[in-house]
Amino acid sequence: MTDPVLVRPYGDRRDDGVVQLSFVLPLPAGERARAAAAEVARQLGLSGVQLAAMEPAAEGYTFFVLYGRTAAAVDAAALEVPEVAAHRHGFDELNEIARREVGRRIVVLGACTGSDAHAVGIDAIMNMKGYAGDYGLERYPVFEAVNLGAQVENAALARACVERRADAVLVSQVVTQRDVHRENARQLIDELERLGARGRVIAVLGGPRIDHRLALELGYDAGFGAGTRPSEVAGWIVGEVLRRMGKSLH
Amino acid sequence: MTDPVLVRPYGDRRDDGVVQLSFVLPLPAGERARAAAAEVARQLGLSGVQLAAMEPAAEGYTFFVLYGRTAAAVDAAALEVPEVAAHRHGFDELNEIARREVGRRIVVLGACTGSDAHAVGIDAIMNMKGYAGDYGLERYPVFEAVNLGAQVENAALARACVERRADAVLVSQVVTQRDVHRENARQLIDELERLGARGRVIAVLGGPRIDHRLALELGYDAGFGAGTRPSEVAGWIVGEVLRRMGKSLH
Amino acid sequence: MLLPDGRTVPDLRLDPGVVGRCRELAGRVADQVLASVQRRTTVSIERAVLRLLGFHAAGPGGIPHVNLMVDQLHARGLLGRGAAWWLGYALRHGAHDPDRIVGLFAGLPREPPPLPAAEEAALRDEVRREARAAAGELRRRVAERDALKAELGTAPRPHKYLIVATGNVWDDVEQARAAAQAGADVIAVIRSTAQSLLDYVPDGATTEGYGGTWATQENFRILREALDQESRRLGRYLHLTNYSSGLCMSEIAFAAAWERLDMLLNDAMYGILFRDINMRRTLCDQHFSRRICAFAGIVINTGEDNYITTADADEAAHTVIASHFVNEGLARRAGLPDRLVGLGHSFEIDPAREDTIVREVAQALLVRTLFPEAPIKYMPPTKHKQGDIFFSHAYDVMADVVARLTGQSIQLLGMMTEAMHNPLLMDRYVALKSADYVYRAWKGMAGEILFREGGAVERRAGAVLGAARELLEEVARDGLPAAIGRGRFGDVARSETGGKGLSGVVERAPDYFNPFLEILEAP
Amino acid sequence: MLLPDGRTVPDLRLDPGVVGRCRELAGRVADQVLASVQRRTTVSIERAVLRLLGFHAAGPGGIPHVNLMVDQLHARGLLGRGAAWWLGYALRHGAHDPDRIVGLFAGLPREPPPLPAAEEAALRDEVRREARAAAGELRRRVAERDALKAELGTAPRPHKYLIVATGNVWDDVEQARAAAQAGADVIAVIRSTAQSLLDYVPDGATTEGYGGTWATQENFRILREALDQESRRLGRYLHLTNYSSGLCMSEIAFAAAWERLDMLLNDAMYGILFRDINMRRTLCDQHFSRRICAFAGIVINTGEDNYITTADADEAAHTVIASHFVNEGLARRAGLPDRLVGLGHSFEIDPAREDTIVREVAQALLVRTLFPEAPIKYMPPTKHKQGDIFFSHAYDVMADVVARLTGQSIQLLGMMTEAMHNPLLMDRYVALKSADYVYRAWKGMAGEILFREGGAVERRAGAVLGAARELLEEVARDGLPAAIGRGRFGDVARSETGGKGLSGVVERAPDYFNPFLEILEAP
Ligand code: B12
Ligand code: B12
Ligand SMILES: Cc1ncc(COP(=O)(O)O)c(C=O)c1O
Ligand SMILES: Cc1ncc(COP(=O)(O)O)c(C=O)c1O
Repeated sequence: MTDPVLVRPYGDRRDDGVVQLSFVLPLPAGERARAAAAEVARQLGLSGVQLAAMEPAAEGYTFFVLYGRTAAAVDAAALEVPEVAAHRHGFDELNEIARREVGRRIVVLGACTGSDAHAVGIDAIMNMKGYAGDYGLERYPVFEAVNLGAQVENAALARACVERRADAVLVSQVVTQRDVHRENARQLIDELERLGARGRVIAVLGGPRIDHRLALELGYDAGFGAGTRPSEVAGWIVGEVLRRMGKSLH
Repeated sequence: MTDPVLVRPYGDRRDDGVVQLSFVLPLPAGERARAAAAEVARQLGLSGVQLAAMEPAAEGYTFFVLYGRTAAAVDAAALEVPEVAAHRHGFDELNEIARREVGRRIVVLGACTGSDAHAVGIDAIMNMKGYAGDYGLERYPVFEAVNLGAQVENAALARACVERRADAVLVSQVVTQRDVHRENARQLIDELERLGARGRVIAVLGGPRIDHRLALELGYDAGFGAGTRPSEVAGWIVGEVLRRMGKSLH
Repeated sequence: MLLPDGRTVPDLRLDPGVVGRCRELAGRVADQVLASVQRRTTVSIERAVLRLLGFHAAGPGGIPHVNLMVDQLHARGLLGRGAAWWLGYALRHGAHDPDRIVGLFAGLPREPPPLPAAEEAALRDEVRREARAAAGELRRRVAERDALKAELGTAPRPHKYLIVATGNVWDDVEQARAAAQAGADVIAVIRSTAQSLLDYVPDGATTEGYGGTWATQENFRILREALDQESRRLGRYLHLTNYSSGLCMSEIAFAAAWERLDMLLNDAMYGILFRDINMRRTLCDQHFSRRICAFAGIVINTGEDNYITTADADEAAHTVIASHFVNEGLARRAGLPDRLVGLGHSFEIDPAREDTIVREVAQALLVRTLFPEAPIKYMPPTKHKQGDIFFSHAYDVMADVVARLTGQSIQLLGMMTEAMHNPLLMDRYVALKSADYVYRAWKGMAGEILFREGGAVERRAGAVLGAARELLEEVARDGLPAAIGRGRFGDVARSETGGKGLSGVVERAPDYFNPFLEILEAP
Repeated sequence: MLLPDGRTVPDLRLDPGVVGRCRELAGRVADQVLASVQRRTTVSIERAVLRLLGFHAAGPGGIPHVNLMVDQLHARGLLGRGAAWWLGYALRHGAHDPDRIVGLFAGLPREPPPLPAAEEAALRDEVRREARAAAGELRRRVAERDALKAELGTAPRPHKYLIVATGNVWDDVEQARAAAQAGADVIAVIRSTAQSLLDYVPDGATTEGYGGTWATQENFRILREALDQESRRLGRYLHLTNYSSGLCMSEIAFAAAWERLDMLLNDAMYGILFRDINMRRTLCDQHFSRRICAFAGIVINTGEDNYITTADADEAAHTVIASHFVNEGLARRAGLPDRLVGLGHSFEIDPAREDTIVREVAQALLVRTLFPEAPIKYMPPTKHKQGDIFFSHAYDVMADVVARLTGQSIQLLGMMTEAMHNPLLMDRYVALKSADYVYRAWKGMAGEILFREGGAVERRAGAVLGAARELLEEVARDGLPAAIGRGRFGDVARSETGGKGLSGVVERAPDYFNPFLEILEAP
């Protein structure tokens, strides 16, 4: 995409700007609350606001649903979109390329870190049986993949990276309330830096509320979000290892 | 309410400003669409935006659900809230007051006007059997209530108001697409003015997307929205008739 | 019970004596209606005949040629002989293009002298030839539609029926494609608010409707073309439907048949009750429109669901069933086989009440059981919808469950914004995704369930059927007009000579000529 | 089947031989566990004993007094005799306040000389008196709760269970009240992410948890007080629940009992599988915590629903049932009557599959039928939830339907934002409104439905039960630790000596003294 494309939300007719909104205000339902909700919508820059619902959700709390038109318009072509370069290779093909080009097994450690005990996501990426019909990293001959499980402390994980000379570390973060995932994620990078190992390890962050942009911001080399398939991660790691060897994966 | 009360949307914790949003963008799902949705949210002034869903709703169309925090805050006490003065009187009591104070039957015409064929709303207000356990205007001895039904032309309705010396005219407008209700509603007022009768008739507008503010804007004396009960309308009309007689309904 | 499409639904024990009696009574009602219908014609029927004979276009100012022609004949009291006859007359006077024909009609005396017998026969022959040719072309177009349907196949039942109503035909195309891509099987383009009371069919592609898009032949063509394309791309036949209803019922039936639509909303009483259209007018129009549907293999969708948007769904449940029997009787008499009679009903009981599912299931299963061959159309909740879209969505999903459990054939999917506005693109997407989930999740459940003998489901179904029989006794005794006059259907009362469009009803002359009726009525 | 609360659910034919065999095998498993439990105590059990004896507070830095005391004893290898014995020792040495006691413990030698028999007896008598007094006070508090419950009454089943998890106890109060006003019957305050692995119970009112609020006795008190108030205002008893789980299982059970909570999440295996807590530790802790629950009339909620968030719900359905039998066996052996054993299960089959409702109904009805007296807790979908909140809501509503159809006792309401964040105020409102609708709409339906003999529902239930029996045969033969070691539950494998907290397990000395166990175990 290079031509400018100005897009706006589309409800009934092209570019009508229609969006749906819901929220709770700490006010009892009534005309005053209705006016307050309309004012919130106005502050959001909406016009043609239709109040669909105003319901007493509890004493002193009112639930609103509304529709309105926003003037927001985005030049989609002009957006800067950091994307994880996707390499589409089959399982055998990838193993073959890596065996040939890397010439050794790639060591990958995985863990769900800090207080986070959600192992299912990292298991989906790492474990033999894989996810959604896709093999996990443990199944790839080219990877020496070790899944350390959940609630792994960042300091311990950083040490393990050094001890096992890991090429890559895969970190899962699922709990995000009050940005606990940011703290957890950053801590590992700090620990790796403290051990002088950050440069030697490819750091990958994943989880349902993670995206590539956020991962970069937190000091990682790549980020993967909801619905990631193990093969995408495998491909990306091989590509990155090759890149660091001055080669490239086609 | 007179003390200033600054309210903000409330999700998890007081004043967190959390709102939910959904819309469609005319873009295929992907990283670019994700960034475009985030940009729409930014233009709405949201921060801490969490993309809950990005789903291909059709080719070239993506459905988004997201949560974010708005800085919008409303001083609820300072809002100007035009309210339909509510008179709470029982059926017998209201009839008794009106009999005594007005001294004659109040003539009320009702109709759903223009191309609008939705009779159920005006029926709910006018007809004997009423609505939600509340009697309709036809049941009140004090009203001479005539329901003209649906798809009544504005010119014909204005003429009927003059011919029957109507005290009040009740207009229902249900279809609102592309603001057809505004046009329809205004037309009646124009017709009444053309006949020099606007001043003599109390004009009331109602319908699920109507509120008092809108009714005033369209030149009516009052507006009633979704879930209106016949007794509210009856009480208001009697009050307004008395007010015009220089009396008042307590 | 095993349905013809291979699905199983829970058995519902009904008294076959009562069922038989209902059908017999409805047959009597239909016969009475038919007797009166066969004495009359209407401006709309005659315009439809002219449309069939090739006059599809409009003159300057957008007034359709057929209106100009028929109005001239009607003004002169000549319509009783049939517009086709007069067209033949014009042709034999060398008038072929619409303007000339209109001019010729305008010059006719009020009581033209009779033709010589040979000329009369020649005229009729000529028009019959034209009619046969037109019917042949129509048959060819329908066959084309059926071939595409056979080639691509259709989705399993229930077919997901989605409404498109932007008011602008080009946006409709966009939204119809999107709906199809998201899983719709049937696209219904809703027409603009005021159209049903227009005594003409607007012309050409339109972009400015209110609450819907004008139903025009060109709009039909545009949508069908888009859906043909989309059907091929998706490898699944997409149905298109619109409204054969209002003052131009039969003309729209023609336009729809010609443009290869698959279904039409077409009810015996809808226009009478909800548009205050004169009943003689509508009953005539519906018969001719149904003849066209029968010829063109168009499924009709009746409108009983509407009764319980004005009447209470619990109390008026039997009126829906009674009307089904009448609609069936009338449809059969218009030559429609049961497989084209898509009786309509709906999930409309006030959700504030208790045990609504027992009664909704009883009602939906009753309809299914009484009319096993009919492609029943099930409508979602509308009347009690509120603006809380989350609740509204949950409520729709319950209708999806009942539709699936009771083996409905076509399901109109509810919109979470029903109480708000015409559906947005995302509203349809949300509805389709959840309906697909429900269909998948409840797939085999209907075959697992038996309802307790003498239990609440069975009792409710029996009671509704019994009340329908009583109503039908009254209607058969006093006639349909009298029953409508008492507000028996939808709580709306209408008189036989009230309402719009009565002036467009004409007694057929003894020499009434309608070559299409001859073709359509041929066994 | 008629449930004890008067509701009817569809009958499910099961082989009584298989059911009996399952119970017998699970009894054997429970006996094995019990034998090992009865040889040991843990730091948490001993801290709970001290809490029961009145040491509820914390010292400077927030370290609870009971931790300071028990750590001293444990460090010296003295815990095998029981903390109560040492407390008696301290009391008889004139140490009454926590600081003095800790100081005294810190001065104890590793092998203190035996006491004269009379002093030994006097010491035990004194502590027993204290314990009886404390138990009396606890009984009084529980009676107070029960009186309020009896006075106000509770809502009909299923009880609507809503989660509150702001992290800040004051926001929790606000949100709990709001949920109650919107119709919740049970408020569950979720605790902060990391708490289960803390080997102490934090102290006081807290405002800074992650993904939940710290479980502290003061937070319990604050919430219960708010709910008492709200119960009176709404005229309906509101239940409060929290987690007796993690390394402080039994201490939390004590705090909950004291603060008059109504239910506790309490599972035999949850901590082992999902928190990697050592199994010896957890099995000991759960037994003592259940003794407290039995004494205080607290309903336990087991955690089998969690197994199918890591394992596949279709494939692992039988592990849920097998674990129910084991949890039941262990609960009965801890003195819990069936009416306090709230076995947990859930609606978790992948919604992308077909005919999930047949299997969900079979599973839910199987649990209901196997444990008719138990206040079964039904959990909504979580694992396959996605961010599309509209779909998510529809999916939850389906769980509401199954809950209602299968007569569940407590239903945790799903949140449309499950895949996103801890519930917002409006998420709960939306869930409650729809659940109320479903309960109302489907009220009597469960009494109307029979499932086809030999049909899919019956076959599925039979197959799951059969597989559960096979698994129980293995567990009874090889022991629970071996089965867990093979990853039989939740696809998670743990070893008997792995995991956190093993160092807190202590062999009971021959003269182990626990006056509460004596009271709790008294018939
Ligand atoms: C299963 C589950 C649990 C299980 C976890 C079992 C286990 N061993 O993992 C149990 C029941 C134990 C549990 C407990 C809790 N949970 Co939980 N849980 C979930 C649930 C239902 C599903 C998560 C899951 O397994 N998804 C399936 C996997 C396959 O998806 P995924 O994690 O997104 O992973 C994919 C991608 O994200 C990506 N990915 C993930 N990690 C990585 C890493 C890398 C390197 C890469 C490349 C990719 C990648 O690839 C995966 C495959 O596509 C979610 C709700 C939901 N539906 O999301 C809540 C949820 C995550 N839990 C939540 C909470 C709060 C908790 C608790 C803290 C509650 C409490 N206070 O007790 C506890 C404690 C957990 C703890 N200490 O962390 C919240 C988090 C809220 C937030 N945003 O902060 C959620 C969202 C529920 C909610 N709405 O409240 N939970
Ligand atoms: C029933 C119904 C019909 C029935 C109408 C039967 C009849 N005789 O009235 C039928 C099936 C015929 C119908 C047809 C159409 N309908 Co319609 N219909 C509805 C439906 C389902 C319910 C409306 C209703 O009866 N509500 C119950 C009454 C009691 O509520 P109410 O009208 O809000 O009235 C209350 C208050 O508003 C107030 N009130 C109302 N009027 C007045 C007047 C006064 C003076 C006062 C004081 C108070 C007052 O008091 C009443 C009691 O509390 C709504 C969807 C919905 N759930 O809202 C769609 C809806 C109104 N219809 C709609 C449309 C588009 C149509 C059609 C135009 C579709 C088409 N193109 O064919 C047609 C044509 C109708 C026409 N020409 O106007 C749209 C309107 C969209 C919009 N906002 O513009 C809606 C919202 C559905 C949708 N989402 O698409 N419809
Ligand atoms: C049978 C039938 N005809 C017609 C209509 C509405 O169309 P119109 O008012 O445009 O005739 C409906 C409404 O749904 C209907 O059910
Ligand atoms: C039985 C049981 N205990 C405990 C928990 C979670 O709590 P925690 O991890 O704080 O022990 C759960 C989770 O839902 C559970 O089901």
